[in-house]
Amino acid sequence: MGSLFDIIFSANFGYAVLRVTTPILFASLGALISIKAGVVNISMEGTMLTAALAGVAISAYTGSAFGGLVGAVVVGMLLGLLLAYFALNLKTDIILAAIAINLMASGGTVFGLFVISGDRGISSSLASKVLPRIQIPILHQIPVLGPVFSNHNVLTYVAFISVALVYILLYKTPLGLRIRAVGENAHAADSVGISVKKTQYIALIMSGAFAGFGGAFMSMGYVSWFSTNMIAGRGFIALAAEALGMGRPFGVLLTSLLFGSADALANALQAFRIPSEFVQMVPYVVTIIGLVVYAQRKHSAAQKVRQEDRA
Amino acid sequence: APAAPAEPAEPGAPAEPSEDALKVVLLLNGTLGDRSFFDSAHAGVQMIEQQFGAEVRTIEMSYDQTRWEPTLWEVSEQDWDIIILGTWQMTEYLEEIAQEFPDNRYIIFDTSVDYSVGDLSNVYSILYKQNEGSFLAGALAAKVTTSDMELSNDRKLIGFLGGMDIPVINDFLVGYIEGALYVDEDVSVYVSYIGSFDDSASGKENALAQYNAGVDIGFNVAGQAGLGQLDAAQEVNRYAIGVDSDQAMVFAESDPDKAELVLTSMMKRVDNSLVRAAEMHIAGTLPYGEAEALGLVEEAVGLANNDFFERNVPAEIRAELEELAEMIINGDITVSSAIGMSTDELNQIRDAVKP
Amino acid sequence: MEEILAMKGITKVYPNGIVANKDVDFSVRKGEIHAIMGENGAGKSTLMKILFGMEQPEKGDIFFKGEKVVLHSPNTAINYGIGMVHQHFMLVPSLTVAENMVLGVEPKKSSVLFDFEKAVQMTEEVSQKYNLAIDPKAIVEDLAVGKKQKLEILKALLRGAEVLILDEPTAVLTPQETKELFEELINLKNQGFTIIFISHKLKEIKQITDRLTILRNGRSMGIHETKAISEQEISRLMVGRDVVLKVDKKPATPGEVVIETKGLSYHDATGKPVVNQMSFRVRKGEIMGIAGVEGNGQGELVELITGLKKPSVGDIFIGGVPVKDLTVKEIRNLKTSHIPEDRMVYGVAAEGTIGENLISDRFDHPKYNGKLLQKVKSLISRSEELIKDYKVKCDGHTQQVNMLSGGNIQKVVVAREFSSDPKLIVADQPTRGIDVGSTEFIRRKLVELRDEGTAVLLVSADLNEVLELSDSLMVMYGGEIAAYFEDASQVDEMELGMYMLGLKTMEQHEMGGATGE
Amino acid sequence: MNKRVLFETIRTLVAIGVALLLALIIIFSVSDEPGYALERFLLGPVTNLRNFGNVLEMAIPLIFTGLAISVMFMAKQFNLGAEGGFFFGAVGATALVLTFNLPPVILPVAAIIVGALAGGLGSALPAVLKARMGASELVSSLMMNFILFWLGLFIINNYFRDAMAGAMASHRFPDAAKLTRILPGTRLHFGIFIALAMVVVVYLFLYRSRWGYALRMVGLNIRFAEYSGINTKSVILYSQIIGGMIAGMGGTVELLGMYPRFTWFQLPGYGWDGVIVAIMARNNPLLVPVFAFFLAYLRIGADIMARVTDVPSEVVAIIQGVMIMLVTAERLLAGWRHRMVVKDKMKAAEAAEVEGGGVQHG
Ligand SMILES: Nc1ncnc2c1ncn2[C@@H]1O[C@H](COP(=O)(O)OP(=O)(O)OP(=O)(O)O)[C@@H](O)[C@H]1O
Ligand SMILES: Nc1ncnc2c1ncn2[C@@H]1O[C@H](COP(=O)(O)OP(=O)(O)OP(=O)(O)O)[C@@H](O)[C@H]1O
Ligand SMILES: [Mg+2]
Ligand SMILES: [Mg+2]
Repeated sequence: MGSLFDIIFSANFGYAVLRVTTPILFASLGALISIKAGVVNISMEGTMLTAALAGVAISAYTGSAFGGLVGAVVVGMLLGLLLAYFALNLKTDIILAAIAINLMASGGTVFGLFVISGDRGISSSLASKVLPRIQIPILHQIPVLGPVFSNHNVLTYVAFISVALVYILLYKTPLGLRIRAVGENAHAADSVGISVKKTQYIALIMSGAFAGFGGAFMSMGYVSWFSTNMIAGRGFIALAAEALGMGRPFGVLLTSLLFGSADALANALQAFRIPSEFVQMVPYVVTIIGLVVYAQRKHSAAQKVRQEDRA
Repeated sequence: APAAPAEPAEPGAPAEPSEDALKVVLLLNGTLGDRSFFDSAHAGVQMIEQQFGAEVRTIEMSYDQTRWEPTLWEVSEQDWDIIILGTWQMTEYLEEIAQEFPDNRYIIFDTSVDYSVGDLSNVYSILYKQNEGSFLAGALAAKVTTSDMELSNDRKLIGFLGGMDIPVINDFLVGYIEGALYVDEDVSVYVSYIGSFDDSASGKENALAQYNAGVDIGFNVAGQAGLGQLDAAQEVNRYAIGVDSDQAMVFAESDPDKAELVLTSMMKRVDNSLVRAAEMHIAGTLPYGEAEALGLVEEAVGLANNDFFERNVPAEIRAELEELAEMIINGDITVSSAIGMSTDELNQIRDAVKP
Repeated sequence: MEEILAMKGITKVYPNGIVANKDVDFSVRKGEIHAIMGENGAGKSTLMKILFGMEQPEKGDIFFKGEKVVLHSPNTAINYGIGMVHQHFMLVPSLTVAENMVLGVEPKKSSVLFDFEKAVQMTEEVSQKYNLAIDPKAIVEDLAVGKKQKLEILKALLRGAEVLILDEPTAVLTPQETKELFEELINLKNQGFTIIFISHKLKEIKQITDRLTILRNGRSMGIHETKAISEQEISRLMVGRDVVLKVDKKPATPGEVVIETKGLSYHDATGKPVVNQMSFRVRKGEIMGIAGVEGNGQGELVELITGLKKPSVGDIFIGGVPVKDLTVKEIRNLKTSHIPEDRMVYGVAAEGTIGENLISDRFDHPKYNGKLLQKVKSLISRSEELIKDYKVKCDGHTQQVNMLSGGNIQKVVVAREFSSDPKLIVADQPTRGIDVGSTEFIRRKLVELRDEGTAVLLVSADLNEVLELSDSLMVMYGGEIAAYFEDASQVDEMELGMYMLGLKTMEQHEMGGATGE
Repeated sequence: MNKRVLFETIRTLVAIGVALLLALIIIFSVSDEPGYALERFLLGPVTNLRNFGNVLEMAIPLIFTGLAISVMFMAKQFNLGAEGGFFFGAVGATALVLTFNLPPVILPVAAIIVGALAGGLGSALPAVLKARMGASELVSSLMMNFILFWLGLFIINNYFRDAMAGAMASHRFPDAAKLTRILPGTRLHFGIFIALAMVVVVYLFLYRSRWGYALRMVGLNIRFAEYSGINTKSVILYSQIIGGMIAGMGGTVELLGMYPRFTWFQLPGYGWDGVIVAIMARNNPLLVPVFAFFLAYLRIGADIMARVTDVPSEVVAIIQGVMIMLVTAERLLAGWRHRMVVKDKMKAAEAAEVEGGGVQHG
């Protein structure tokens, strides 16, 4: 067995990093949008889980992977809507409402799975579909790059493209302008006739949609089934990634990749007989280190943010 | 159509009490539909229902520890002939409660109560020699990786994918390693622990890491998370060995290609062992107050002998496995167990086969 | 002239039960400048917020050009051509001027994208049309207050307002800026705009308004022709008694130096000096005023003295003790009090009770603490004393501060800071946005303390205040001392203005010894 | 004020009513015996002593984590580390009771102290990072939860594991370590008194001590606190560390009161429940036990229903979620309340009219 070095610089490792990053990236982009609008959505975990089930169920029912994806995203948006309704209309503390949603998701999905398939653990009895992988024509031939960047699940590409889309949304569209205005000074937005509530509704629904994509990837791309608690904390990791991302789409991209790498690294480390408990810690330790580094350069970062906001 | 959940009953007593019928209740400290352990136990009581016309009920206590003891109390107060429960987590509750209800009869599987703590003459414990079964799994893996089967490479490297670094799991590991080494001294084993029994994505990720490192056959012992290995196997076209239940069957109809790659599964036949127990109970020969370790002899553990096994594993290998099984049964081979092993001993074993 | 809009029998009760307006009748004529006056918490802002659709009245009707209208959101108000410049600016700091301008009416390009260039262009157009110069690409948080105000007015105009509501626009402006603003307002008036103007400053009201409405305790005290009513009358209607704004103070008897700074400088994050080489002294029993346009380093100077910021260069001595490296606490222990510029940000914990806010500087004093627990009784009785002494209008020490109007909030701050028998008081904008009654009260207190031998460093953008209270006076411009006057009574307003705007700067020798060189 | 209390009560009742209605609908859709199921759900916990005991047992850890979170949130420190603190506290306690054999009473007391220290240690890092360089405590505490979990497992696995046990488990605790059961027929243990004592202590700390005052002011407006001369950094530190310590105590008490040995190979989840309790109690220590009991009752009732009827236990999670969200929905009935306020304010206004006094703050 080769040294850790060979493993990390193998194409397989790079490929794995992108795959591991995908669900986290989706969720942290969702979190980013909601936070920009001044409403924190920490129900990513539960939303992804529910969407993952919806995707499997609907794809099995419609016999179409795409149908499943749409279903997952719609369900994600619905949960965003639910959160928005309680937080914005009924004024339930948004953190609490989100935790409640996570709670409902963990139980509700098991129940849902049972009703749909008669199983409580895994949806393998459903003939659910998997989203296709995509070979990128020329890139595919190129030695190192090909194996790393080509032949990923379609949603992996969607995730990375979404970073740019979210950037454009937030900084190049009227809606983005409003979202940022609402998040920064709701009174000001209100005083020029922007409906704060409406804007935050939109933001939360969008964040739900991203969680939906993340969930769909988990159950229709990463693995080919839904199983209970399959999100296993990725929704929370994503919150960390968002917080580390300096509130900027590309920052979030970097921090998500940081996580992905740390996670893949942990798997690689298994080959060397380090106590497994410590291997499991790696991603979290890396995050905290990242957090410290970021915190120290926060100031300069903050100014960069301003520059870009000007653009 | 979904199988109806455990059928309702009045509180306090089971449905229409009939004198002669044997009343059996099964407590699961988890839920049905795990396609494995608990389902197997449930299947067991259903066989009991058919074979002995018993009246049975299964109660799912879910994975929330706080619910287990109260439920056991409640059930103990009702009138059942046999109360079946399982897993080590339940032992200490049973040790306490069984003494409160001397007239009840308890069967606990996959663990043993500590008979020294008091009068537990009404408890029968079933242990499974998972290490014996795993020995065969390890032997198979070693055979396959050294064979010229189409998907096996020439590296002598096999994989073990555990849920967590804990004794039960390691009991499988120890047997697996011994089995592999018995077949070929210089086989090395790539051991990974997922760190979860739920996260099948991470299970897949770890399995892929193993396969990419040259593993051509792996053994997963991680519940649902372990199923990720089957997905990985399909993705890189390598072999896998399932655990607890016949994992090939999990995908047999929904995804046959995947099932093809699951050469076999090391099964704990909870169902068999429960039926056996019920039979002896009726015959009055069940040794309450004792623990029995059931292994290959009692067909309580063993490799799943299904079409995939037949079709994909060469006849001679299967024959050799038969022999090994025999040798274990008549004691020519004794497989050591991780239960009772110190962490250091364990590490020595693991490091010895480290790739 | 016909009435362009009228409010009849308006009653507003806030969720917390405060009755902000009660059966208020109000109306303005097209093309007039109409003042609304009243004490803090009289209900001015609320009435205007209702007119702008931000708050919904419990009772009452609103008529626009004779027809009854319902203003359920700022949007509807905007569509009727009503625009409002809020007392607390309604701007998004991190965005550019142009972006703030078009917020809510964003121009699009290729139907989805935000057209920044167009926004800039639109901004330039209006600002030229009404000659209110402003840089569309500047970031709002970098703008001076005066500019921010222009921006707010432009925002309203861009949205086609013909009725302009200005809530205390001059509270933060220099005389020059105020003068400029008034010219702009007159000019708008002549173009047929109708302007509603809230202010606490009688002089201004007399100067530019045609008519005025007075509110007291949420009720209207009637509409009056400005010419026809005297300042005395106005304040009587507002406060319910005569108010003498002139604080009669006997000449100061300065004692030894209480605070001295030597070559004090502070560089901001970008490294540019915000406070530059400042050396001055304030003596016992003396009020030294610091005049200057906001953002010329006064804020930082105050924070340096009170320990909230650490100087980059130079020294500060309070009572002879070098305080450069002391904590806020240690500096306060040298008997320094501080009235912060922005009461809502530094002065109080708005959701805290009045009682909690009154003890924040002494909560850990042995006098109020046992071994483990606080002596709650003595704390409470102390709070109640202060509430009484400083006439804080409230229903007890357990009331939340954010339910008080600004004037009373300021009294809470003042009560706390003045009651720790300070040797030095650093008072930053002590009466901003405060009604005549409270203003009078606070100024009296300052003078009293001076006479008892406290040294006072008074920073204020309100020139009348500076001129009236100061014994000696200093002008800050660009973080430096632009002028120093041994005797404040000899200074004239317009000349000060020149220094404040940096049109003039004194030579060292002109400043005389007192700055400590 | 009284009116507010009255209103709050009505609102809560209505909320619970609506939630139950939804629960009933859900139950109807999955059960053949909905009436009975609901009856079990609502009354199950009080129908026999053991069930009621279960409610109280479960309330204990919720009180601890609820208090822990309250202290941290009161200072606006969004540290979600109660989860890890609770777990690691239990690990610490395990280490102690399995290493030193002290006499009864002393042993559990020592264990609780060690548990508290362990828990405090867990939240110390996020606290320091926050105080030192303003690093988000939310993120670091979330990460710490996982780190503490694995660290704890490592410690148990390598130093205190019972090799003979069929699963990951420490050795049995000596009887001296156990907290005595106080109510025969239930598992209710002495921990309930410790929990209630902590409620009082935390209340006194927050509302009667100078440190608590400083903590609350930092929470209300940190710039105001700084301006007033309060050492905000130290508040940031001790608020989180104390929070972690309370969580650690909770873990210890739960472990010694309910378990014969350490067997957790998952985070027990009380940290999140603590957030729920704290938010419901609006960080008021005196309300924490109330909502801890509420949540515990909800769960036990649900378990009983799932146990004796055909309602699957998972449905319960949904019902709980709905309940929690509705009960804390502030705006529920806001319109009605506003009308109520307006009405008697107007009266007050008229009255004041007569004496011509100030009315706005009536
Ligand atoms: N959003 C609000 N919620 C509750 N009470 C409020 C609110 N806004 C204002 N009030 C109360 O209503 C009363 C009137 O407030 P308003 O802002 O109209 O006074 P004002 O005349 O603008 O005073 P100032 O001169 O300080 O601006 C005050 O007592 C204030 O405390
Ligand atoms: N949500 C609120 N609840 C209670 N009181 C409030 C609220 N919002 C504002 N107030 C109080 O009402 C007063 C008037 O409200 P407004 O929002 O107009 O502030 P303001 O009049 O500008 O205050 P200031 O007098 O300081 O300028 C404020 O001073 C504030 O103390
Ligand atoms: Mg106002
Ligand atoms: Mg004001």
